[in-house]
Amino acid sequence: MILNIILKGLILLLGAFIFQVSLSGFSRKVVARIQKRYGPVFWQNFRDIFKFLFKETSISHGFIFDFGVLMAFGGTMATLIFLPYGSFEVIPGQTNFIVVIYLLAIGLLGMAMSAVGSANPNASIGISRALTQMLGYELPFLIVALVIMYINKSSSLGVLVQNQIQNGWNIWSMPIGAGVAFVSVMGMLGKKPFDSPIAPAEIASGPLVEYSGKYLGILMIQHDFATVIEVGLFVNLFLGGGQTVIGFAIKYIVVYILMVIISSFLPRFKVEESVKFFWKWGLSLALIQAIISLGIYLI
Amino acid sequence: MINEPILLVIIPLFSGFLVPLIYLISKKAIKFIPVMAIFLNIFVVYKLININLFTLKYYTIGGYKAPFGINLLFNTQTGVILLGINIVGLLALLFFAKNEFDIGNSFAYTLAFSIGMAAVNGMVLTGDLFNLFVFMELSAIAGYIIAVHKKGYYASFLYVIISTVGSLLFLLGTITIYNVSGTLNMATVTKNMGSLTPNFLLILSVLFIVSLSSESELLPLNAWVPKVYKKTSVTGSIFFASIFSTAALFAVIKVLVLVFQGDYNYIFNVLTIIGLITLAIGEFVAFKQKNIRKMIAYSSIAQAGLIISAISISMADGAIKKSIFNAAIFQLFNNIFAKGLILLGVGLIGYYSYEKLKGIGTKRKIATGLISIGALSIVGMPPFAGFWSKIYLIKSLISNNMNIYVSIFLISAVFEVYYYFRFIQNLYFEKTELKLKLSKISLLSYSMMAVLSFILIYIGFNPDTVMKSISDIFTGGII
Amino acid sequence: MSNILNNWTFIYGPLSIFLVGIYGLLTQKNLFKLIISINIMDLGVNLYIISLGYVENAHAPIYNSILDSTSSKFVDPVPQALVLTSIVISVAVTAFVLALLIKNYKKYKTLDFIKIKGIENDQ
Amino acid sequence: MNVSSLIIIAGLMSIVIYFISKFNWKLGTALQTITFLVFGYFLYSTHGDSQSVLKIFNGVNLRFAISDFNYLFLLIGVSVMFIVSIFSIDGIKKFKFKPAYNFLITLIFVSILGVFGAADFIALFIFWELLTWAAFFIVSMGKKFSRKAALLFLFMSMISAYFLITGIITINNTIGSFTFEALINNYDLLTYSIKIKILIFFLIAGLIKSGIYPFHIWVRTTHGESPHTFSPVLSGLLLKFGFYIIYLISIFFPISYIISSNPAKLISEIPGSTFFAYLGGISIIVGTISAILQNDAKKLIAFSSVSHGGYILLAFSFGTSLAFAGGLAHIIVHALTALGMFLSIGAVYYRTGTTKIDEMGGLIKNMPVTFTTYLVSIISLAGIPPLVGFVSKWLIYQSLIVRGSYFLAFAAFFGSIGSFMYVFRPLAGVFLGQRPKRFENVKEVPVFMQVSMLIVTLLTVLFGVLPGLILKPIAYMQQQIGIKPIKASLYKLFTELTTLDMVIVFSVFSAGFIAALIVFMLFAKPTKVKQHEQYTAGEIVPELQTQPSIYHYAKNYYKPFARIFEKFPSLENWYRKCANYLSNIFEIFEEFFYKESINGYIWLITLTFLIVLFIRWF
Repeated sequence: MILNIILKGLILLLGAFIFQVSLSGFSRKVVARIQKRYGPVFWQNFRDIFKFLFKETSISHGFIFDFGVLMAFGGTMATLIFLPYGSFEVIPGQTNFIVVIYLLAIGLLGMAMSAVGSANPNASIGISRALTQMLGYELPFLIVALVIMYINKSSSLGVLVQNQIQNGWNIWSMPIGAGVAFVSVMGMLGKKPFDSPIAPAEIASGPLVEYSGKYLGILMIQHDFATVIEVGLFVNLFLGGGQTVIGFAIKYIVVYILMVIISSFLPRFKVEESVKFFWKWGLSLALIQAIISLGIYLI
Repeated sequence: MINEPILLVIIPLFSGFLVPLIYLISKKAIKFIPVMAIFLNIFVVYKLININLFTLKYYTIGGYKAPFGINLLFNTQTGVILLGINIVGLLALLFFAKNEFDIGNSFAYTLAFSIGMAAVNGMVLTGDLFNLFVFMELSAIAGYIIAVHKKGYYASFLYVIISTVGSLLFLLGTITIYNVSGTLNMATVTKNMGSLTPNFLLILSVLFIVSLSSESELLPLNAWVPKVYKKTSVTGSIFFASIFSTAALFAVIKVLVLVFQGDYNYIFNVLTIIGLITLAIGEFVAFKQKNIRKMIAYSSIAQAGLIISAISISMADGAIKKSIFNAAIFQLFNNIFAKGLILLGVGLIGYYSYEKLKGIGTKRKIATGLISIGALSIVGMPPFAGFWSKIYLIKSLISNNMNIYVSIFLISAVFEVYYYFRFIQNLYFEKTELKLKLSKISLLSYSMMAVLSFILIYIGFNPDTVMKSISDIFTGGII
Repeated sequence: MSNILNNWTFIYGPLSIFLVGIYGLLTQKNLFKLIISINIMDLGVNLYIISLGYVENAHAPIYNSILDSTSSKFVDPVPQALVLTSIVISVAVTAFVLALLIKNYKKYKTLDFIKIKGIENDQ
Repeated sequence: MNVSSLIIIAGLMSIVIYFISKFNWKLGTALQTITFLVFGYFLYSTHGDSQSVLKIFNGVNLRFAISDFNYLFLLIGVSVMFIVSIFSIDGIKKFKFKPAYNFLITLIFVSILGVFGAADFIALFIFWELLTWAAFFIVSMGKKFSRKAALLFLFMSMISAYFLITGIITINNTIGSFTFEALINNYDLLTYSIKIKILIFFLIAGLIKSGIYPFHIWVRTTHGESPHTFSPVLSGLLLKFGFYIIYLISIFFPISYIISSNPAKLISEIPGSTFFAYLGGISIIVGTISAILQNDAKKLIAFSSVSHGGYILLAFSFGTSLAFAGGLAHIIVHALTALGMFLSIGAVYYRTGTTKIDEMGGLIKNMPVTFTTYLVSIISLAGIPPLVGFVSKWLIYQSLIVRGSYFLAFAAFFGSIGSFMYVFRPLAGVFLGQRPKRFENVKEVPVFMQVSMLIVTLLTVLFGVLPGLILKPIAYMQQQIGIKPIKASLYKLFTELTTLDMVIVFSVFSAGFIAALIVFMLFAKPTKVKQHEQYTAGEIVPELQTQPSIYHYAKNYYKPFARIFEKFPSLENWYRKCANYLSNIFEIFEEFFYKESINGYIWLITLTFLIVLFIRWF
């Protein structure tokens, strides 16, 4: 039983790694095409990651710098376990939404700790922006998620997926909410226009400024895993997950590429602008959606 | 012989007359005469309380029967108040004898204190209106003399003018009452007042309200209080804050209970309002003070307002609501000791402004600690005496559905707590660069403070005993 | 007793004197004049007391043969006793307050209390 | 042992401790610690009912009880005091009034026993007042502005106390007794209007004491300025006094019962319940935003207490069995996290003498234990899974989801996400980043302080992995006081929506961490560099060598966020304006009534005379 779980977990990690890294390589290609460039090959990201990982020199800024990276990476990997992927669940029944959201936070906290532990002000500025922006995008997303959980009377993602397979996808029953969640997920991913925390030209890539070598490699993998979780959450909540892993993957690819395309058209928000944006539009739309859905549910 | 309450007046008065004689022999010894007199007084009060436990007794003077001659009335309530006054008086006079050498004319002060004590005892005891007037004037004259300390001539002058106006109004009222009822005995007067026209009664009651407010520190006539408190000597301040004011308040209460018993709603409503205004304004103004003497002055104004308004609330509907009445008397009783304790302690330290008292707690630990006990008791913190009087007061008011009064009392109490605690805090926790010369405090002085704080703690742990002995209202008829 | 109350002179005479005193207190700035006003008020009150005890065509309340034989009306003795006490007290107070006045004058070099108040507040 | 004998012994011990502390303060504090430990043992071993009567006040019987409804609170109280007392053995070294401090802390211990152990309202009130004045003096011993803070604390506490006593006497007035038992037995005697009255009095008293939104003004200064050994008690325990009152009143007026059995009756019975839940929500939001904008670490934690108080109030007034359990659990959780945060910041203050975040930096190298405590506490505070903070928040969220209260859920989410922002601020500013030169030789705090912090850390992890340790007693307690108990096992959380196995979460997290460690170890070993060797775009920054703190980004950390709230009206300023206005009015009173000339007084007298006459005549 435990061995089974460990095996499944390893398969998941490996699969997610290969899948998301190649997908992000592919998305670079897509962006390049939009910008009328040729773009790198789709396995370019593998090259980058392995190059960084196997670099012989990497610089550590002390214990917390290492520990934070481990916490971020470990936390994100742990979070992956709690998500359903179509029919694939690592630990059956343990797919709680709130656990996922909070475990995800531990990755962010570890990352933040490590970055600030490097004592570079650019990193600190980046973290400050990231945390501020988080208060923006999480709220509308959580409100919409709350509506779904309230209507389905469950906070387990597996149950939510089953209900959608029976009753139809949530994106049809609550389109406004889905839109809000879509934008929120873009914020979570740090895609433009919400990329002020890692703005390369302004603050030298923000949190990542001090990382090099294997640290950078690990953090790139961590970022890819986090992407899987965040987009996977959207797919599970609104697009009915998937009956099979393949179905899940197709929906996932569609959503991800759509996000990449949209973000490649947009400029960058200032951080307080993005918070205001999420509060003004995201929150109000989410609440409108909540009222509408509640009305439909109660009637 | 020893069971006669008139002794309480005679002994101090006699000691006052003895002072000039002794003065011819020894100039220093005179200070101890009133001390001995008050010591005797305490003994007498104690005996009297034991004899007249929970009974009301009228003592006639000079053999004239009650409605015609002067009479004194005594019950446990009176006894307890007298005991309190005399204990604090004894301590104050001891302090005067031992510590206050800087006073220029100790002869006059000694005389004033003895006569003041006699007058005060008389005020608490007497059952006769004109007699009350005489005692009030006597205590006022003693007060004028005490107030002159430290060249406070203007304050004293002000006090004289205001007090005289008050007492003239009182005299006017008394005489009018005599005219309409044919007697000056408080308990008898009320029977003959029924036949009066309402308008006449109105003028009469207003005369009394306004005139009584001078001695009892109520609003229109209490402007002298802060000025006098600020200037007078330590002993003087204790006399004003805990002795004269208590006796005056008790006298006022007695007049209200005995003369205006029955259906006098209007007078009580007016008194309630005046009391409440006095309470609120007293607390609010005390809140702004930075001199401890002035703060206590305004605080005792506020206490007077509280007690008078509580008493008049309790009497507003004809029959006395005993629970409120007793709670008010309990409050009055606690105040004697608490105010005396604080003023004695501050007097021992010798400075009064906040600026100078800063951080004194580290230098005079015991004195400050005992002062804090007094302050904690006044604001009603457990386990000290004031806590219970406050609880009883609120309880009795709520059980009589007087919610508005409760809220006013509590709002002003919040301010009271605030400024007293600010005072204690100032004593302990503020830092100062001032180098003050502090006089040494003798063991006797400490033990005097200890006695007062012991009383406060004792009452705090035995609220029921005190409450029982206090809840003996003197509402008898004629003998 | 009510017939006495209805007797205008006995009420309003002393009352007007009393009011003169009040007027003095309300308007005068000089300490000495204030004392005088207080004394005028005293006078008013004393007159009032004594007039209340008055009975028309009555004898002095002295126990002698005339009173004994006629057993007619006599003046109420109590107000007379009271007024004596009152006068004594007012004399004492006046004496004291005059002494105080002198002290005040020595300290402040003025009797105008507005100036005195200014000096007091400056301290 | 029953509570009344414990109270008497503790009261006597306070005097003993005072004199021993005068002789040797360390010995005194150690004695205090042992006393608290022994008391804790006695309380723990007294399981089940124990009634007792204290007759220290002649003629007034104070009734105490250890029973299911207060057992948990007593234990929390004693444990918090015990942990803080261990911390104090070394922590009060620089205090000016050590004996008095120890004396007052023991008095506070007495009052905690009294308030939580009371089975009688008058006993509760007596010890409540005792606590107020003892706490006032302790707060006054603190930092520079602590005097003002203490006065504000006193002012608010007195308002609260007077509301409480009014409520208590109103109860007594109706049922003729002060005991809890009488109230429960005679519940039917209370009419509707009296019920509402009592409820409002008690709730306002509780809300002020627990620092909920419109009354939260005292929390910031009081927590921020009080001595660093007392702030944890203030936040961990004294705020909980308010919730204890709310909790009591919701037992006696079975709000939760009414809600769970008949929601429609709620509207007729308790109209304010939803209102108070919303107040809790507002409190969460205000507390969070204010905490984010603070620069003083202690004030930041103070506002976090306001926000977490909001959670507790929300849970209590929400009223379902789940929420109620969540509220109770959150009391324990917040006591622990507040202890951890305040103790670690107190330890920092002990060594550096400041609590301003932007003045410090990089202290992790000097104070690893303190850092660990802080880290674990904030993870718990933010409600991240393997630690205890998650448990209570989970319960509260579940109940919110079940009821679908969007605004409240929004507030709860806001507080939860905002907490990342504010807890990270001291972490970054104090422990991480560039270390100023003057703190280079700072040492870790002495051993007793470390021990107390480690205890907190261990408890936080232990309760997180095995939430049953706190949920089982809560469930038992709910059963005893007549609320539907929640389901609880040692390491599983059950709700209507789902079940969660905390051991699985913990082991998955550990597995993830180990996997990460393996990946990390697989590759080449990194080279360690000094703190001032930084990426500076190829430029050499000489100041970085001599004055590293200029490279430390801690001032105005959330400036973009602060810009959003620049034009927001501040309640505190409004209160201050009102206070100034009042103060001016008082001055006018004095001018008018007491600084007049003699003529003026006579005018006043005459006018009073005429007015009184006039009103009656017409």
